[in-house]
Amino acid sequence: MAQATQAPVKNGEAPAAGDDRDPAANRLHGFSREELHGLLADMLLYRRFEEKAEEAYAIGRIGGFCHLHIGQEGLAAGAIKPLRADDLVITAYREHTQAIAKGIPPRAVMAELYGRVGGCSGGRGGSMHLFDTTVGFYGGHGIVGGQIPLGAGLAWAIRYRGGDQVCVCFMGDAAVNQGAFLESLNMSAVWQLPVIYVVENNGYGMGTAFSRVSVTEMEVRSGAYGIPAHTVNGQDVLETYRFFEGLAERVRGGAGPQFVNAITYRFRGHSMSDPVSGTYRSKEEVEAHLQGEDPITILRDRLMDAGLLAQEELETIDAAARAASEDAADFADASPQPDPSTLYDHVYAEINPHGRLFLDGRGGSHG
Amino acid sequence: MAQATQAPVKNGEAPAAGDDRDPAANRLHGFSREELHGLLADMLLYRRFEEKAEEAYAIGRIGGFCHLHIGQEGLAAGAIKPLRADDLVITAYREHTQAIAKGIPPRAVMAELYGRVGGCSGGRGGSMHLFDTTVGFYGGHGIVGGQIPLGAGLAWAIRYRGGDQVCVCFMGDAAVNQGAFLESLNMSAVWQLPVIYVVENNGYGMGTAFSRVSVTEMEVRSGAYGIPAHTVNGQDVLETYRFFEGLAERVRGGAGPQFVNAITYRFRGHSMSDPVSGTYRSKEEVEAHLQGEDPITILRDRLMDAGLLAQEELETIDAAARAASEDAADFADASPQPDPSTLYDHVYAEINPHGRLFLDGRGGSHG
Amino acid sequence: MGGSSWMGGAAPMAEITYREALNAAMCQEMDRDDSVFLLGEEVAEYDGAYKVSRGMLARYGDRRVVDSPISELGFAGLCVGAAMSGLRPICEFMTFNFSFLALDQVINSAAKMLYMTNGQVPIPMVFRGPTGAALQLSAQHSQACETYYVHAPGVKLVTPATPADAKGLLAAAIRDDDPVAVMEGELLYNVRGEVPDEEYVIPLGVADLKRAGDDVSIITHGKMVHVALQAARALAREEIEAEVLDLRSLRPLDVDAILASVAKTNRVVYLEEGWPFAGVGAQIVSLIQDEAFDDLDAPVLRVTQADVPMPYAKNLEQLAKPGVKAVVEACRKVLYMPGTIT
Amino acid sequence: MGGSSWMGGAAPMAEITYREALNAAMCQEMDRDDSVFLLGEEVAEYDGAYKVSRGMLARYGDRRVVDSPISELGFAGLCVGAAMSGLRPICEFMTFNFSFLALDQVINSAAKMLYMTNGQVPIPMVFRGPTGAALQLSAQHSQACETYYVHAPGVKLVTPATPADAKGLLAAAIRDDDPVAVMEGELLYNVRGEVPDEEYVIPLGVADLKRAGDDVSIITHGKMVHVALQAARALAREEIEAEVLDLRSLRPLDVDAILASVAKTNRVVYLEEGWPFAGVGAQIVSLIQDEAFDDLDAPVLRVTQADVPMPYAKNLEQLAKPGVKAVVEACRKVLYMPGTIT
Ligand SMILES: Cc1ncc(C[n+]2csc(CCOP(=O)(O)OP(=O)(O)O)c2C)c(N)n1
Ligand SMILES: Cc1ncc(C[n+]2csc(CCOP(=O)(O)OP(=O)(O)O)c2C)c(N)n1
Ligand SMILES: [Mg+2]
Ligand SMILES: [Mg+2]
Repeated sequence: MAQATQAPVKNGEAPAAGDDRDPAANRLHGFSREELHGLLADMLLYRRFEEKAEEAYAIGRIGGFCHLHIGQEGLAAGAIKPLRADDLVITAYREHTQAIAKGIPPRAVMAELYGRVGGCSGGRGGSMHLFDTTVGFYGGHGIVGGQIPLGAGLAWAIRYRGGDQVCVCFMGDAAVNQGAFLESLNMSAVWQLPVIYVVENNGYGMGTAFSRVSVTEMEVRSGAYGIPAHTVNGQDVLETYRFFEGLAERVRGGAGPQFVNAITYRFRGHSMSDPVSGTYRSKEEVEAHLQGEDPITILRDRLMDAGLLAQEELETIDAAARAASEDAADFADASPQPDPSTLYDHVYAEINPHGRLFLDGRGGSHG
Repeated sequence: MAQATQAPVKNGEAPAAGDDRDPAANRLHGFSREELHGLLADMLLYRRFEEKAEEAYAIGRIGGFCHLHIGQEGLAAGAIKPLRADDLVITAYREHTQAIAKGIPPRAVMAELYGRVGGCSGGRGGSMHLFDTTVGFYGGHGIVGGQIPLGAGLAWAIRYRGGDQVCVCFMGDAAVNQGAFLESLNMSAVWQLPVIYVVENNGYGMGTAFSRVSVTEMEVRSGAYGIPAHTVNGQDVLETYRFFEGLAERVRGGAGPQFVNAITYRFRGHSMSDPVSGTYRSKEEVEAHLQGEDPITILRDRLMDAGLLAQEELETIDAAARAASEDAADFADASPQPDPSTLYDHVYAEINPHGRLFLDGRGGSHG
Repeated sequence: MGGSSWMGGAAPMAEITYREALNAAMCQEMDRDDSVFLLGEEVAEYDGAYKVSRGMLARYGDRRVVDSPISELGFAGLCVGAAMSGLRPICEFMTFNFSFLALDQVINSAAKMLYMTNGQVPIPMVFRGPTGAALQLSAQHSQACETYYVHAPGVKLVTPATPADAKGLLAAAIRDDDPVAVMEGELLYNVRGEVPDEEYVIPLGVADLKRAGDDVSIITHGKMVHVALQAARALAREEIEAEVLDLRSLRPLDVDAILASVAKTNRVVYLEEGWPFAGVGAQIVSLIQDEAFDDLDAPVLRVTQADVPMPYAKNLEQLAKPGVKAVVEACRKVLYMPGTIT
Repeated sequence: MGGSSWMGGAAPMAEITYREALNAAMCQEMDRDDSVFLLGEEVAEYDGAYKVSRGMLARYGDRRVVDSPISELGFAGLCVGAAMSGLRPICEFMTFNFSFLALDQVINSAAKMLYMTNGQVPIPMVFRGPTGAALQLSAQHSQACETYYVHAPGVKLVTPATPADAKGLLAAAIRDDDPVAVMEGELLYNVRGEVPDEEYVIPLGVADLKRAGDDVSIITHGKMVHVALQAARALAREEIEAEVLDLRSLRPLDVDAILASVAKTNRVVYLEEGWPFAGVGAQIVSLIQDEAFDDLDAPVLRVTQADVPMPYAKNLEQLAKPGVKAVVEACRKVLYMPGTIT
């Protein structure tokens, strides 16, 4: 059994959940009713958006690899929503909802999955390579661990320019076994870079439980470089939000690099070709998480318990999420494929006036 | 100031030195007079051998990079001499004395430095690539950290075959910042490989003090993978010997991978072109180590203090070391250069009967 | 055509997939030699990301079929180390795209070891996995990696295109005493073909004439063999008889077969999946102009991936990949046929 | 001859070393643009392993001249990340031999980033350091790395041979908005030559005719330019006038200059330091046969390193390296001169 099923150890910074209801003031965990509805709406959007993507994949509108974040939405909302607009996020290939959380419009994300010009990467990147630098979202990287040094570099640039942004660099639990992890964390510590490394610890790298590829717990992986480790329950979006809110401020204030072990669970297969359960995790295990660990259900129930959410409000929010997802798919569908004449665009930013850049005898106009 | 100057923390396993004299029994630290003279002779040989290499380099007999181990001999003798003949050693490029310690004849080592057929790698490898598999010495690797996964693989093969050998994998302090370190240590822990990783912590990677590229102490680097860490004073050959003797037996018995931080100091420049002091370490720092931390002087003085070594015995031992080094140089000098006709030998172990292996239009007879 | 049997006689054949053929080769070799083991990501409990090692964990146990952490540099190096000690590792890269992380161990350890040790330390191992593009996997997952493995001496490289070649070449690679990269294709795994049931080994360095023809030679390797065959069929409808020479092995390289084909048709198109600059095709062109200059009636043309990273969008991806039309076009061009668009 | 000045006028020149010229280029660019910084092993406090960055820490401080841990993959990736954010890192590899460890970040991040982001994220950075062999550094430290950097589109590659080219090309590389690999040579660092004092930039993609001649073209790049010039002088003694075309930039590639030289001499030898299989020379041969087939009076010959890992022993190393004699031999051969040993 992977560590994702352990009771998450809560970090000292986050106020304990559950005893913080203030119905008189219409608040929970310090969040206003409006904010709480906002977070629920965010997560529902992520969920409906990806369910839509799943459908679109099934009918061949989306191709290639497609890795759903379903089940892990608490982390997209909880870790990214507290950030400033000019903070930076970089991540791996399971990043649809993170992209939306950072501000890429669902339409642009869906159109990217469809490989259309309206996509945030112009249809050239696809599901694994979502980018929009105007909202500080730096991809979308497909080589496991590849984004870790890049995240350190984004943080380096912040420090170089004397800025007070932070860079949040997500990775999967399996990525910590890449050498890039050591090298990046060590450099971040030596240079005290404003970066928060977040492991989305869903317990598995494809079909491999973390406990099969590590004899230690995730928490101890950053200590070798002197980087403080934190564990947070990623299924509790309120706890996660407060935690990242505080942590980002501390990093902004010069606390140096941080390592967060965010406990979560993947409700779908690794990618579209991987069944939800069967080979490496039992039906029962998945079922237990679906029942008890759905970040959306958890928030919904807490809000309802606290009298902060009515059934019809929920339905309205969900309907909006579904509508936005439909709208995104419609937009994507209507967006044209990239113009074939652009095949050689953006291989190089600078087309030098001399010499040939493309050696295939085809990209002639460009080189 | 690098950590090499810290007082080394002694590991629990090694009996404390200094209070173990047993002059009646003619023993020190449990070693017989003969054994003690043997260790002194080994280290003196290493020292004289490399001084001879230094001379040969100065007059152009040796080319390329040449990294001397002078000052670190306590580790070659202390970590390798307690091993069994069928145990394996793999290391980096500062490996002349380690090669001799494992059993490569000084003649074959010197001839390799000279690039002659009598060399242990036939003159093809040079100073950085000494090999003799008949004595279990697996090189001699030039890419910093490159030997770490190889060492894990040698240990893998021991386990695979059900053997009870151990593999000792040396590296410099700077190598622990290579991603290969993480990946190899983690796999070794997951598969419980019989490997001892030894950092020859001389405080510097070329001109960079370890403290400038790490915010943590060396000891904490292996904990991330659950591998026990030990620190040993590599300048005290007796302590070092006893420590490795015990550790190798434990690993042989199934204790799993180990990490040893061996504190030492390099008395020469990084390679022949690097001055001993000036840029990155002061003359005073080096002087202090030469005075107080020379593994040979330390052993000599202890033996003399204990009445276990007479001045003329020392002179005899040293004369033998000098003679063996001279002899090695003479042998090397007399050994011919490789036959030009062998240029294409050993690129491939198997020359397939079909097809061409060499595409330069020259290696025709082979492909 | 197809893989020639080197075992002699009319061996019993079964029609199996390329995936099954690879599996059969590994089992064949693991049965006869305990020093062979398989290590890589998801190869054991998951039966392989592409199910190539299906059933092997059950058959050989976790001593010999081993799931690795996602540590390409480390596990490739570990396999090289095990090979230094005389074992015969099969190191699976989930795809060769990920093996850039391991390239230092491939080149600086595996390729150079035997030479720097003066022949003391052979590296009898296999690096295998799919290379090149599948469908819409985008830039980081769609790269043909041959050049990176063939440039440095010390490594051999084979690229089976059919199930029979997959079995025979992988078996030969495992038996070979040198490091051999076996580059497969995700899009080939489901291809079916006749494969000898019994022990089957195809010597490295023997090209295979997948189709004979007099007019023009399409020389190629790996999954492009199928594109070449399609192009040849299209050309046949225009009464142009193209021959398709599948190199199968890039190192050792069957120079004789190449020269024989050039001598026969005098016109050559080299087709490969990868990029042009310093691609395999560049080498073949150079070889032909060097050793068969006078046999050529036209410059050798190359058909390659467009010189761009692989785009995700379906239409752009199709444009970027070398296709049947481009091959037909190139063949017509080396034949100086009217109507050729230049 | 020599680097052509692109700044116009008769600029004041000083004779400095190649090493100093690289230093001058970095200082020139760091003075005009705060977003340029230098990061690598030993570049700061040690003044560079080969002293290329001498004095730069003192001049620019440790914000802009930064010693890195020995973490090639990590620091190359960190530089790519900084470039994603618009900075202009100069990432020094102590030698390109060590950059195999970083190749994933070079190819999968730096080269492909702009494309997969649809032009949003340029990577305006430089990878620089020595490539190829020095003297007796043995197999792992003596590899010419051009092929690994030139095969994938998305990276540019220059190989300055003279001090003036070193200054002008490195400056251009730093200013260029794409990732540019600048491959130097340890054996070039002490070479002296005239270099303009003032701001000096040589556009990428312009080859330089280092010597004119009518009889045969020696096309080459990097430190082999000096071998080619020696060979040309030797040939001149036999009244053969060889021209030496230094490509200087491999990507972009000055195809016009190549074709002009072929059209003039009709005989070509390509000389490079690296291995033959899928080497740069293979590409140049392919290009010439493709675009100047009819201009050739003989096949293009290639002179390369022997197809073996670099041996340590002095005599074997000399044999393995491409030398003046082999170039002279090849030139005589393409001229069908009597007495040519084949
Ligand atoms: C270097 C590399 N090796 C292998 C792969 C294939 N692969 C893609 S995702 C994945 C598992 C990663 O698991 P994890 O990091 O836990 O992230 P998750 O999928 O759980 O979000 C693997 C092995 C890859 N993309 N890159
Ligand atoms: C991957 C790699 N990067 C850089 C180098 C150049 N280099 C050779 S030795 C060295 C320093 C290594 O220091 P350390 O590991 O402490 O070993 P020591 O020299 O002190 O024995 C460096 C940077 C190299 N050989 N390999
Ligand atoms: Mg995971
Ligand atoms: Mg050191």
